[in-house]
Amino acid sequence: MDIKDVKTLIKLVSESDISEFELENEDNRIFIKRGQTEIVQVAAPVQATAAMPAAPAFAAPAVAPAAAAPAVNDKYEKIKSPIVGTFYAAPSPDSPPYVKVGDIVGAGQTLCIVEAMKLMNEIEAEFKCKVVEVVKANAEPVEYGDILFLVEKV
Amino acid sequence: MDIKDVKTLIKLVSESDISEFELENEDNRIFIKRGQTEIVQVAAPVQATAAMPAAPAFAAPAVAPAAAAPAVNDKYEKIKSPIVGTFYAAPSPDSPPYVKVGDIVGAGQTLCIVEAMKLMNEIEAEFKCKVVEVVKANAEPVEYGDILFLVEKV
Amino acid sequence: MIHKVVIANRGEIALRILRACKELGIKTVAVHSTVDSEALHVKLADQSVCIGPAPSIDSYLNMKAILSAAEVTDADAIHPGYGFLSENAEFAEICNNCGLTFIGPTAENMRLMGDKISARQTVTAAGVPILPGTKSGVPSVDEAIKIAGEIGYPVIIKATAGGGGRGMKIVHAPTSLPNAFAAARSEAQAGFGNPEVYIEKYCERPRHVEIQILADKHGNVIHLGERDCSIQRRHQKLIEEAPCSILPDEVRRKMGDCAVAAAKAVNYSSVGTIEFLLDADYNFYFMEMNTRVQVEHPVTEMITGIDIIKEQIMSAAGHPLRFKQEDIKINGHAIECRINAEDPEKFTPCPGKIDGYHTPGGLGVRVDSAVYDQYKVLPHYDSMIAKLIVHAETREEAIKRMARALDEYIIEGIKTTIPFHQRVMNNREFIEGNIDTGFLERTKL
Amino acid sequence: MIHKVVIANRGEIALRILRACKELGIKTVAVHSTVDSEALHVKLADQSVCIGPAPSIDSYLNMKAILSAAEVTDADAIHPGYGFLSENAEFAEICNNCGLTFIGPTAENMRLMGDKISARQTVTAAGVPILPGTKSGVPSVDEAIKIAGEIGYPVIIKATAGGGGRGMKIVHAPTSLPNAFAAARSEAQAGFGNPEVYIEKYCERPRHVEIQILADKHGNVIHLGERDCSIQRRHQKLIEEAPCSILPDEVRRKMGDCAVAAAKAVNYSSVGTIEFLLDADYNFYFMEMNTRVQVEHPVTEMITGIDIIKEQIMSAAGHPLRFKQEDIKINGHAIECRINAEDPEKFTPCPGKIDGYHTPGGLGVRVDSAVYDQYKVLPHYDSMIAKLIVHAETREEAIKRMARALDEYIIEGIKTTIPFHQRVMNNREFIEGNIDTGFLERTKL
Repeated sequence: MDIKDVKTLIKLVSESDISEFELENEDNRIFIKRGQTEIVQVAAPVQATAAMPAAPAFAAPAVAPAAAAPAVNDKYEKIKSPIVGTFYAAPSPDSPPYVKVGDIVGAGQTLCIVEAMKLMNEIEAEFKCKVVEVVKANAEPVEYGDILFLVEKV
Repeated sequence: MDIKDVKTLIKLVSESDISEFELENEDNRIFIKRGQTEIVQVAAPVQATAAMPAAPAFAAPAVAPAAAAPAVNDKYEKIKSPIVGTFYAAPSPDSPPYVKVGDIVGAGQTLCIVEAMKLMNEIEAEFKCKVVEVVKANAEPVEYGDILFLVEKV
Repeated sequence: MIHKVVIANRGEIALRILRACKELGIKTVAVHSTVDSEALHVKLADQSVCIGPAPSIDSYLNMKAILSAAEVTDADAIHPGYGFLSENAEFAEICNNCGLTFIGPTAENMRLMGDKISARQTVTAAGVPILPGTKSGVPSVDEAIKIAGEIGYPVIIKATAGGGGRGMKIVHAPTSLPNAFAAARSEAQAGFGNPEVYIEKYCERPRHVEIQILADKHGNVIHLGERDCSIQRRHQKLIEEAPCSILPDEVRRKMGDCAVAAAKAVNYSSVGTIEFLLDADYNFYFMEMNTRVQVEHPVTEMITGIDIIKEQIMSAAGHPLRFKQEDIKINGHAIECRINAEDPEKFTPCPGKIDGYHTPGGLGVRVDSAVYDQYKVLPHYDSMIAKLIVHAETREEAIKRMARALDEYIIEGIKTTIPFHQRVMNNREFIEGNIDTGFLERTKL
Repeated sequence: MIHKVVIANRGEIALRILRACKELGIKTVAVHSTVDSEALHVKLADQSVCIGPAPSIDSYLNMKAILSAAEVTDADAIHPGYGFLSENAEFAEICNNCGLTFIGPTAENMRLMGDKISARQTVTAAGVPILPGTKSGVPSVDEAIKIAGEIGYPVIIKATAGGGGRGMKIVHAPTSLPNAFAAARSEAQAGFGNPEVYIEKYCERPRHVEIQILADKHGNVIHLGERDCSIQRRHQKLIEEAPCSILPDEVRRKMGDCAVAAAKAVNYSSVGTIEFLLDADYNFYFMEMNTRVQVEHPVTEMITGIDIIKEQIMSAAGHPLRFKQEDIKINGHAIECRINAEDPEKFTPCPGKIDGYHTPGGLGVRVDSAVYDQYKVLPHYDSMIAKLIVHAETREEAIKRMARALDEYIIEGIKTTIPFHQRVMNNREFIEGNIDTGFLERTKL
């Protein structure tokens, strides 16, 4: 069997609906299989689920997704924003922040301001605690329920 | 066997409904397999979700769904309709049926007719067997691949 | 022009507004309650802000939270959708005071048309007919005869303390009035402990027909034809169509003129709807004006080719109307079915997770819905989860198209009113157009 | 009238036909191969018949099986869709001999228009322009100058043995012809071992513009305006729109008249399409006639409001056309994107299981697709899985609407050409309408 024969063979098989073909020699072992079998499996699941892409919460690229944080810090208490607005760590641009990491604050002490509609809403600690993390940056917009501080009851 | 013979072989197999063909020599080992292999995959998960309602295959309410039967009768050989048409158990309305349950039929013996486009296609037994069940009723429409008889090799 | 819109709503209308904004190149901010964070319009918006917990009063009705969301996202306009704050004059006013464009009419428009008595006075002055009647008690049979004569027969006598049809008497001629009056009074006494009755014009088999208004801030007002919303259950619209299949052209023209006159009388400046009651003799009476976009606006969009939400936004941005009345051409027939997450027999709400979802498609089929597969229909809000809208050459073809689209619509995991709509589309009376606001009450589907 | 139709096709066109039948009250029979038993049109049809194994030659191209299916289901008509047997004259003939209405043109129509040479002769006789040229070798430069003078400049000189652009010379004036002719010949000799060249009219930046024809069995022929299908990749249409945005009204009218004349010349009696090449100077040349419904028919439906499949069925049933040419009004602009299960960069097919499916909705959006969540896109057949069609007032608005609809369309588990279409909708050249059949080849998306 020369190259021309092989060429003819390839052409023949290509034009038929044969899926497998075998030919052995001296003297002859031919095997022909029709129909596609394996192609069906091709289905490679690219993505498990996650059908809907999510819109970014706020445009600011610095904002970490609110949902991601809590999982990491389950052992701390979370102080959340009760309103939509802008987070301010200090009473004025020139003042020092109300609290910083490591501070022990008493119940009722102001932790920050969330400004909404020109109204300065003071957010107070509900219990005595130690500030573990200030989650939001100064002047950052916050949503309802966003975590502002991680604290530890003391 | 030269390339011309191979060509003829491929053409033959392509035009037949043979799914696998093997030929060994000196002196002869021939293996022929009929019926589509890829159909097996189609059977696929019956439908986990079943979101889509299925259209009835034919209006005739008497028709049992073809897919249901095989599961019950896995131990028997199935003789399937190679074409769409109308099943006739007998050569004419007045004649007795070609075969009935319990009959032993030889290879090549006519089992029934499937009529399509006024052409009477005789369906023959490919091997010696005993008729276990006549699945279709006389004059019932059949689809491609519908089971016509359940038989037992003897 | 407007650059960024806060969509102060949820569900399909929030998505509807979002789509219009996207096509206009306007940025969108979705505001949502905590339980709505997985909503489709939240996922598709340019930005999203959680404004409060599940109860509407703390989120979608929380003006301060919505305004704060606009502030922190630097939005310059708010679209209120329908329901929630959409007809709250105070909210419209605050928006304007905050320098935000409220995409809707003025607070004054809302106040004038929101109050039933001032609305009736205003439109009457503009020459729009209202349903004649006394509204307050009629003391004597002589007085009753005089009033009925003024109103014109048939009239209906109703108990001022009553409701639900009890003690009502329909009178077709003066001769039967004394007996009916006496009977109504005694039934009112027996039923409600108060014999007082009043008299009103009686509408036989009334239809709910309404006119879509489009107005700008420059005094231009046109209408986009009428909608027939007679298929109602307990005053809740379930199926709407446009145009009204039985309306004579002459009446259509008069009704349109009246609607425009009513809107002009209050210097109306956005989209809105004038609702009329149409009786069997094609007399029509002003009921009320809705000073917002309505759930059923798509049927009008289908037959006019006009994107009502886009026009509303452009109008709010100060653009003059792009159309004159004579530019408006009505094409074919459109029907909308409101698909609710409800038991299709008892109409009890069925919130829960959708498990299997497939929408119909093809020519003339529109789906306005914010749900998707595996979406949880929440118990906190309205049960409407989708609007299926079809458009075709004729009403007959539209009904067939709706029937086939309903057959294709698959929503699994929860009960919906799809089977109810299928029954209506196959009902002979409905197909023949014999509908009025009492249709669902009297019809065995 | 027709009572029951065998739909001799699969995929979206099978569903398209099924929908039209349902709305017309006609019963449907889906025929399918063994691997297509889970197809949507099979599930939605009144009856279904398995006609053979996966290979098309044994199922969708198996005339005998399809005719047997019609016989056993007592159908009285066959709709062939597009592709498969739709342009097989023998099949149309056999259908008629079997007493089945073939929903398409006559076998004679197909034979006349299916053969390129007879088609060119026929339309030329009807006064329709064809691309002038020799098609066979031009022996001498004198001959070449004579021919080019007849054809009119610019002309293109091509190697008869060539292909793929090699050896082609574009000539804009007689003076440059001798040099170009000699160069072309020597390049042809070098490239293909044969110096023979032929001369053809050169089309600069040609557009593919086609006219939709609607005809009945009573000699009535009208057209439904044109479609621009210039966005092609290797002669495969990917995006179609209607109308063609740059066509002057005068040329539009002439092209429409030519298309009707061509159809009348063969006594055409169904829906069909006359394809033209349109050059930069608005000259147009007949390419071929498609004697079937086309993939891109929806864009014409959107701008005319006419259900082409329904009209095709009614025409096949012997009804005269319901429209005259002057009834046809073009409204707005429509675009169709063919969404294929292919890699959006390399266009290699990506069959497999869809795992996550959500279709876009809202005003002016139409989805024609037969796939659903968890459906397996098969490797045996065409890779087109959906057509996304939008309709809007203007081309500009339609592009924006398409962009937002593409953004909403979610198909997971397999790769699709959605990202490709998104890139086109954001391409400045496309937006400005600077398109021709070479657009995709020269454009970096």
